[in-house]
Amino acid sequence: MNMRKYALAASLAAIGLSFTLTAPVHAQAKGKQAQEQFFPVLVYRTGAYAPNGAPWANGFVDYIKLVNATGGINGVKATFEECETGYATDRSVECYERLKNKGGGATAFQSLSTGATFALTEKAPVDKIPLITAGYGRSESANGAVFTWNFPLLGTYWVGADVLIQHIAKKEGGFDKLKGKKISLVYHDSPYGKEPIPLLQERAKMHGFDLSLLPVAHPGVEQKSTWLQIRQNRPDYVLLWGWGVMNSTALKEAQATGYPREKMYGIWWAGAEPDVKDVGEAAKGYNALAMQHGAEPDAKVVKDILAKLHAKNEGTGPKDEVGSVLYMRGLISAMLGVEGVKRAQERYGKGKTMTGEQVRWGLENLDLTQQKLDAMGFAGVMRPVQTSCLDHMGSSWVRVHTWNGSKWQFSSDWYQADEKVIRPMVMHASLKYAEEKKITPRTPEQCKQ
Amino acid sequence: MTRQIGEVILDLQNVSLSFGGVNALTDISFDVREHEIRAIIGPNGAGKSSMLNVINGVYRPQAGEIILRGEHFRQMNPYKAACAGIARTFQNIALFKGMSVLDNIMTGRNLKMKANIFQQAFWMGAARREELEHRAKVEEIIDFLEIQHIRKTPVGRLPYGLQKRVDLARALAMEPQILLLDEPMAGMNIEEKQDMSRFILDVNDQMGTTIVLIEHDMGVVMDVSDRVVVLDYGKKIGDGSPDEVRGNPEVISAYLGASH
Amino acid sequence: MGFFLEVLIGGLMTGMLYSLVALGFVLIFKASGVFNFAQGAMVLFAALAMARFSEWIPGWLGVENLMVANILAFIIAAFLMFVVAWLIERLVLRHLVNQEGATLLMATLGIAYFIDGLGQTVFGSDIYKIDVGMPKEPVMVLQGVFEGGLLINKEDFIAALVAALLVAALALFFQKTATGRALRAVADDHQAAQSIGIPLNRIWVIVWCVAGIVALVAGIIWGSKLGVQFSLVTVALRALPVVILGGLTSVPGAIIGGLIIGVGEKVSEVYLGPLVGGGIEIWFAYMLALVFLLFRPQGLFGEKIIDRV
Amino acid sequence: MIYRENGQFKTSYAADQQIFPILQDRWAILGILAFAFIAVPLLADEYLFRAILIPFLILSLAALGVNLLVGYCGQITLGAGAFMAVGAYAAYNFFVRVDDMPLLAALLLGGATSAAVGVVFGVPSLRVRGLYLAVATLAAQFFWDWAFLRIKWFTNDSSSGSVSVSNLSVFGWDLKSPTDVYLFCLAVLVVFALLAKNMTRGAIGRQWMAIRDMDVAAEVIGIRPMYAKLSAFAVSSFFLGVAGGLWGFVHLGAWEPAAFSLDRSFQLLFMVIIGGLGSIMGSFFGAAFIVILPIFLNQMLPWLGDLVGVSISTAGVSHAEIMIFGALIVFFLIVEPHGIARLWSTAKEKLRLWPFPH
Repeated sequence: MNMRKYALAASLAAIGLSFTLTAPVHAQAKGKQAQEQFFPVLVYRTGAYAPNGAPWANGFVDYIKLVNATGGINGVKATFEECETGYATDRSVECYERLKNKGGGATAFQSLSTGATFALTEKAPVDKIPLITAGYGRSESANGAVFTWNFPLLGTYWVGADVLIQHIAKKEGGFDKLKGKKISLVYHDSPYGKEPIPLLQERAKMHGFDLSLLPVAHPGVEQKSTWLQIRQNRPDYVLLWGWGVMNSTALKEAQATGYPREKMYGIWWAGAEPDVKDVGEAAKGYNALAMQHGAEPDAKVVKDILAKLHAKNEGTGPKDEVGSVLYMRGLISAMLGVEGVKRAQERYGKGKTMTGEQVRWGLENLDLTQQKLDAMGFAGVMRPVQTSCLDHMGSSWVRVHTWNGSKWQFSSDWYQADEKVIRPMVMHASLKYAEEKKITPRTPEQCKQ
Repeated sequence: MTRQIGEVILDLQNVSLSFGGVNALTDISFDVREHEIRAIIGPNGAGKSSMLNVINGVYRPQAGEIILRGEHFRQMNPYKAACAGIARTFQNIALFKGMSVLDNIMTGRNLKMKANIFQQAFWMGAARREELEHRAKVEEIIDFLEIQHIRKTPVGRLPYGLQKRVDLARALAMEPQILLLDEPMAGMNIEEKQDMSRFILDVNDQMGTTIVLIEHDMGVVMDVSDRVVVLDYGKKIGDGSPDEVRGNPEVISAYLGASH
Repeated sequence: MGFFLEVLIGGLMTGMLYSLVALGFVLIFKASGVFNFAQGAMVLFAALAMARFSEWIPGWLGVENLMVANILAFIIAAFLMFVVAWLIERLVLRHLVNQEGATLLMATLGIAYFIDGLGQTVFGSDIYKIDVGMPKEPVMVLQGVFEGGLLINKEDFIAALVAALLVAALALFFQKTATGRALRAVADDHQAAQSIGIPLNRIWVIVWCVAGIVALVAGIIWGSKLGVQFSLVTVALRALPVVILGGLTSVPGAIIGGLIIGVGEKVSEVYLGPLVGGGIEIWFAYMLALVFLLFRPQGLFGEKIIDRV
Repeated sequence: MIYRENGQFKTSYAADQQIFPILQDRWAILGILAFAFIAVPLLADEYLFRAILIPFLILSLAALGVNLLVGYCGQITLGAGAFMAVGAYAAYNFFVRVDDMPLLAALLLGGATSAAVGVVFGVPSLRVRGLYLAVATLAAQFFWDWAFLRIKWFTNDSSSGSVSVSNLSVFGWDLKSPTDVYLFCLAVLVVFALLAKNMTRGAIGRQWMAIRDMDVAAEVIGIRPMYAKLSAFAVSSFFLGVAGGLWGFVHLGAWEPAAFSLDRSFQLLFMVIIGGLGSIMGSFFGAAFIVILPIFLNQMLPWLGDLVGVSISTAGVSHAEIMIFGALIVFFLIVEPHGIARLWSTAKEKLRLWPFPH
């Protein structure tokens, strides 16, 4: 027993030592090295949402590697470090604090969870680091006048919800046909899942359809009562705002209660391979949003990655995952960060390391034309993104894709969100936020500086 | 003997208690007078401890009543009993194992401490004053029972005999009018028993405390008690002075029957 | 009316599945007084093992037949659960005899963390599939009686059946075999059992093994229903109210408790949920159990504790 | 030789009842406080403050609250996170709905609200014991998780259900820099630790411990179980509520109910059990252990991997992290089930007798 006590004391001492150790380890990394651009990567490769988090992270990292393999950002080497958050807000904050000063200062953070987005939104302005939430995050942060450091590039949940309603209206033959229709929203009971509700309520008022809200508690493995309610109400459409295992469970329950998958529409987080993979044939006909891109195995950038990285065994994840929906989302997220740096370099000096503040200018003045995108290998993957100081979203190009039993296939043309619906909501919510935080929104003049 | 045996202070009438059909006590009546030492004896399983548990409300009898200083109760509850000045010790020591001797005895002063939780949290005013006053009182008891040296020891580490003494000290700290002692000398050697007997007599004598005592050692019972009640299988089979009880044939047969 | 029946049946079948997980809790608590929070982790681990081995085996052995692969995977997974159970007993519980309930609870939480990490390290943290050929499409019955018929989920039905069979088998095991009798003796009184020569450690290993098998069956059923991935551990949280409602020490309690909780959950969510915005079933289950507890603090079938002083 | 109490005679009960009756302890504590208040702000960098020290201080406060309930009063709870959430959301509502509400007042009111809720959810403890109670407290956890998501009033009608605060100041002191936040949390913690110590060495603490050790005997000497248990729930929830408020306000800045999930409750229970049940000191040890260990493992493993020339993937690191974490918990419980605090006091006793072994 005595021996054990000593072992215990020793391990305790080690823990105490770690206190002193973590600081220097960290301090060392601070040493600024020439011409490197550091990209922190918050990931979750473990826990309940790992199946979705891992491909995202792999795509992100692969793109950074690809950038380096092709000469860096105008000669500046892109560095990165992953930090595991387990989808927990406090771990995300820890990761943020750990990485924000590393490698000469973080370029931009991508929070990858709504909870972390909210927490980091409060911290980013203090540290002057942009926060990119490509396709997720808080919808009102599209207003760059108030949310100076947030960049919900490519679209928000409100964009997603808006397009889904547009698509349904089109199927029905016009918005006037929506009157009296029943639409159910099955959502992840968290800020993420609740994000589309205001927009859907707005649209319901406009078109007179009947919206019913069915929350599913985290992580969503038990949905029998939800689907019993759907069976009872027999809604005309079901919108699925799920995440992780909740999506596949929803599809299985839909099968078990005989609800037609063709009538189900998911947000893009609910429209990736892990959501349908183990449902397989039974998910056939299920539709989901593809915000800009879907699964893109044929894109040039994907082929580049396969040729330049995976062929040399330098790829990050499994090879067959490259080009899948969430992988592409990670890849494009990284690309947006890199493009922000490139744009900043145009103003502040090519071949230099950009600070967070400079990158913010870059992200705010992004102008990814179709030509540029095509040249980078994103032909057919993406449509143009153009941001401004007041518009931090940059685009709202969306398609719908459908699971054919073995892969995702596009089943609609491009949509754009209706500015007339979204803009007032964004303004209202962001100004409310500004009022709470005592932020004076930037004027167009200030933007020019 | 300076003490004066007074009026009936506690009177139990026709008390019956059962647990899910098993009768623990059947129609028992007896009284306790002020300042006396009243013993309850009987073979194992006679219902002696149950009797004490009824008096201070740990068990709730199905029938009968308890008259305490002229006040009638269908049943007691422990808190009410404590407020009414009834203290007790336990057969299988029920000390607070995680606390020191001092703290254990201090809990006995609980009812007398009036400071509210905020005063205690800030250790101000009444709380601080009370803590000191009652500490002084507790030290008196510690002196009285001769346990000064173990004051700060966690009770879990004490030998059995001392634990019994701390148990008594805690009960005394309540300054009770009626003290219920459940086999205070069980498992002790002769010397410890002598000490304990002395303490009991002193308490009764100096503080005028009425004592109800369960004890197996007949010698002790006959020596210290004023009156004895005898239970067997939950029924009362004898009641009276030690001498009367000793001569009671039913009691003799119960004891003979029990031991042979 | 038809719909109410559907809710009721749905609740009963879900409840049966909860019972299956609850059973794991009860077995271990009964025999060793340990409230095993690692049960959820064991379910996940077992399911992961089953899913991965059934995926790997055809490659390793060249077995084409899904059935054979599944059976082999089941055997290997079961063996693995035995090893896990043995290790837990050997390395952890044996050293924690006579500790307080809270300490044991924490220790099992520690084990849960370990198994979670181990399972994901060895088997991966993606989403995997168990295909034991469960029918997925629903059937309609009694179409003449109710409008639109009564929908029965075949998969749940078979799962409930398997659960019921397992319970029956366990009951037989406890009643009829010598080991079962020894187990019951240990559950009643550790010291007494030891004094008549029942080796406690061996009994505990056996109980943990049985709990491991229960976890495996639960893992296969839930896994084939939901897909095998990390969230399976949360199934254990849904089973907790079942255990306290039914009583920590009662096997029938786990069954009846499961049925009550299952029905309570579904009925409350479907009929009460819409009034308050939905999503109430999980706390409703706990509240339901709590209300039961207020009337019977030892659970529906738990043993009553009488204070002796 | 240095750690001796020879020659220190107590001449009054007041002197004997001090929090630290031994002179050297008093000096040590003064030293630690001076170090924490003066030296740490000079030495620590931002990462240490924001990622380690501030969470450590806040979770220590929460662990203290849990320890009062679990360690001192013997009522196991798995719903501690819920009371943090109640405190945080209540403080938020006071803060944004009442004009010019000072931060400190909002936090204390949040604590008070949490205390009231704690009393309500403590009621089952009057009937239900031990593990049954532990599981029953989960009802509080799941109920409040749900309530803060569903009832819009609690989140000031925010569309997503997530809330945030900013522009914090206490008596004109802006809590902007990490040092400020650290000092504020430290001050709050010191005050609360003192309150906790006072309560546990006073009459109310003895009532709690009496209930914990032997509730029937406690009742017999006139302790009302209802009062003792519910006051423990109230005080514990108050501590948790204030800690929750701090966690939301000064650590996260913006939060959703998931910040106070079941995992948080488990984490807090871990802290008090590893640290030492029924020990104020233990709460700090436990919080330090549980806060630092995962972060330490997470940073150390890749570094160790580099040493031996293996690069470990992020997933590998986190899986290893939770495995080692779990294993260490079990190891600790086996070696010292009474927690680090017991180890500490054993060491102190040895030191007291040193160099004599007995």
